[in-house]
Amino acid sequence: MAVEQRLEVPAQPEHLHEIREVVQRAAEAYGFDKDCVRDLVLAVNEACMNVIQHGYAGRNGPIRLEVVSQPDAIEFRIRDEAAPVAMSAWKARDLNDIRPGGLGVHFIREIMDEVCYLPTPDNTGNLLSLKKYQIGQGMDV
Amino acid sequence: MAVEQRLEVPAQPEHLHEIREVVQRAAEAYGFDKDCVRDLVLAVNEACMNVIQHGYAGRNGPIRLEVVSQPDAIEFRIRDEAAPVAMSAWKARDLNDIRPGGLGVHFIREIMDEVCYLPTPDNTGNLLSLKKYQIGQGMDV
Amino acid sequence: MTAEVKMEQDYAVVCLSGEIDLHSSPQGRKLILACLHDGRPTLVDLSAVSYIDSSGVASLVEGFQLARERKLDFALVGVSAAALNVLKLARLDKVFPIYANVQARLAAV
Amino acid sequence: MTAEVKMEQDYAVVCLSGEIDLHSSPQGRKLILACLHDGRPTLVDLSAVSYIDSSGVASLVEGFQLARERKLDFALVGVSAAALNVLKLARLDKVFPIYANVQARLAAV
Ligand SMILES: Nc1ncnc2c1ncn2[C@@H]1O[C@H](COP(=O)(O)OP(=O)(O)O)[C@@H](O)[C@H]1O
Ligand SMILES: Nc1ncnc2c1ncn2[C@@H]1O[C@H](COP(=O)(O)OP(=O)(O)O)[C@@H](O)[C@H]1O
Repeated sequence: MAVEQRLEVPAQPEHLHEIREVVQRAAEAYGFDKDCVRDLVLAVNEACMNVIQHGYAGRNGPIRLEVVSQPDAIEFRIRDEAAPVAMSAWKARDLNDIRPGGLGVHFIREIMDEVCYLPTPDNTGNLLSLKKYQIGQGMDV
Repeated sequence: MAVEQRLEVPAQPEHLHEIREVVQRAAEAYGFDKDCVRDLVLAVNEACMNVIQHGYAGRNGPIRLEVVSQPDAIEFRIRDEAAPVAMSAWKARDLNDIRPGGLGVHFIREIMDEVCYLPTPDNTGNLLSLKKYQIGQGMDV
Repeated sequence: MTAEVKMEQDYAVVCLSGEIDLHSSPQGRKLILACLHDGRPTLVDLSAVSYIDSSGVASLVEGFQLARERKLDFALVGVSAAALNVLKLARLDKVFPIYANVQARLAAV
Repeated sequence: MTAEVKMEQDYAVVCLSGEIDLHSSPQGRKLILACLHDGRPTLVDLSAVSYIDSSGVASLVEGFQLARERKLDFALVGVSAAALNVLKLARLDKVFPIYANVQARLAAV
């Protein structure tokens, strides 16, 4: 299990593009096709947006991204030091109820094969894992 | 990804032995050795104890256990309808600070290769995933 | 992202280009809503959009809803492949009126 | 689980057997604490324990701590492989005094 890339940025909107660049490069290097790379960039971006908007909710703090290349999947680990979040606190809205907002969770779940919160070494903050399997290995959550 | 076994019991201490039996049978069938089976039984038992004691905290509700046999790992999925819990809310105590209690999380982390909270279909309750890899496939968290 | 407004007949055409994300979308949003508050039918040109996230899509939905409230025409034009992909993920590709380009919309009025 | 107390010289020997879990451990706990509250040095015989979880281990720790407070002897005897495994996971195998059996403890007094 090799950690390919690490990035730490302040949880602020102007740093999202750095996160997207790391995801793009890692996903391309892993061998995903153009459309899939584009989707992975979106999903990780949305998860980090949620950390900024809902996790830190305006406070300062770091976002750490780690890319782990596994034989059958690429994994993006997003670590924050915001208040602990339960998975069920993610409220995806009904897409038929058209209103601004409420799309990020939907994008993340649609794009990724596995979404889960892992333990953090020191029991603070959150560690979100987003996995995408290689074509043919897909297991939908 | 085959769901091998399902069990639903009320979240009460007198039903833990049914959970242990299912885990034991599934882990044996998967091919784990005696010591490993015994540890897996303990880990799942502890996770279910925590659902009873901390999740439902005396209230009634179901615990659903699903065993999923994957090519490289066995996965135990524990579903409850208790209040959503963040992974970082699990407070493992320092083992040097000897006192009654505070061992369950330690057992679970020591025994399992992967521990994480998955999304629930309806964004209520919790879905805990505990994975154990086949010998040789181990990736420690 | 860059955002600019041109007038085409009585229409305001808001051209967004580059990456529309949480950092840049507030600027595009402001422009779109300003045109509508001015009482102008509004087209949003997404032909040069290389990336749009849910905050960008939210701005478009806000424009769409304000336009309906004000009974003003609102449409997306020249939607890039990158933008269309995200609209599809959001199941909004059938909700927004979408035209190939500004001319196609004006011709249809 | 079944739990019973025998007397050996001035010692209370609490024999726990079978599965000690959240359902059954309160009974074992009560018995252990009762012996100590009676002022007796206490041995807990775990030779017939097929399973013990963290709630069972917590009861043993409670006994251990109460005994220390009361300055009473407290030890585990005949710890089964299943129980020893769990004590090791808890890093308690070096904390509790452990003897092969009741006689081994009495001989060492
Ligand atoms: N990292 C997070 N921390 C706390 N709450 C979150 C997080 N991610 C998502 N949520 C919750 O899930 C809801 C839906 O998120 P999303 O679909 O991204 O839409 P939006 O962010 O526009 O509300 C959020 O409004 C928030 O309540
Ligand atoms: N399912 C859960 N729901 C809520 N809190 C939990 C859960 N599991 C563990 N915890 C938290 O983690 C702590 C440590 O758990 P554990 O190690 O099993 O010891 P104990 O249950 O004896 O306290 C608990 O006291 C509780 O605060």
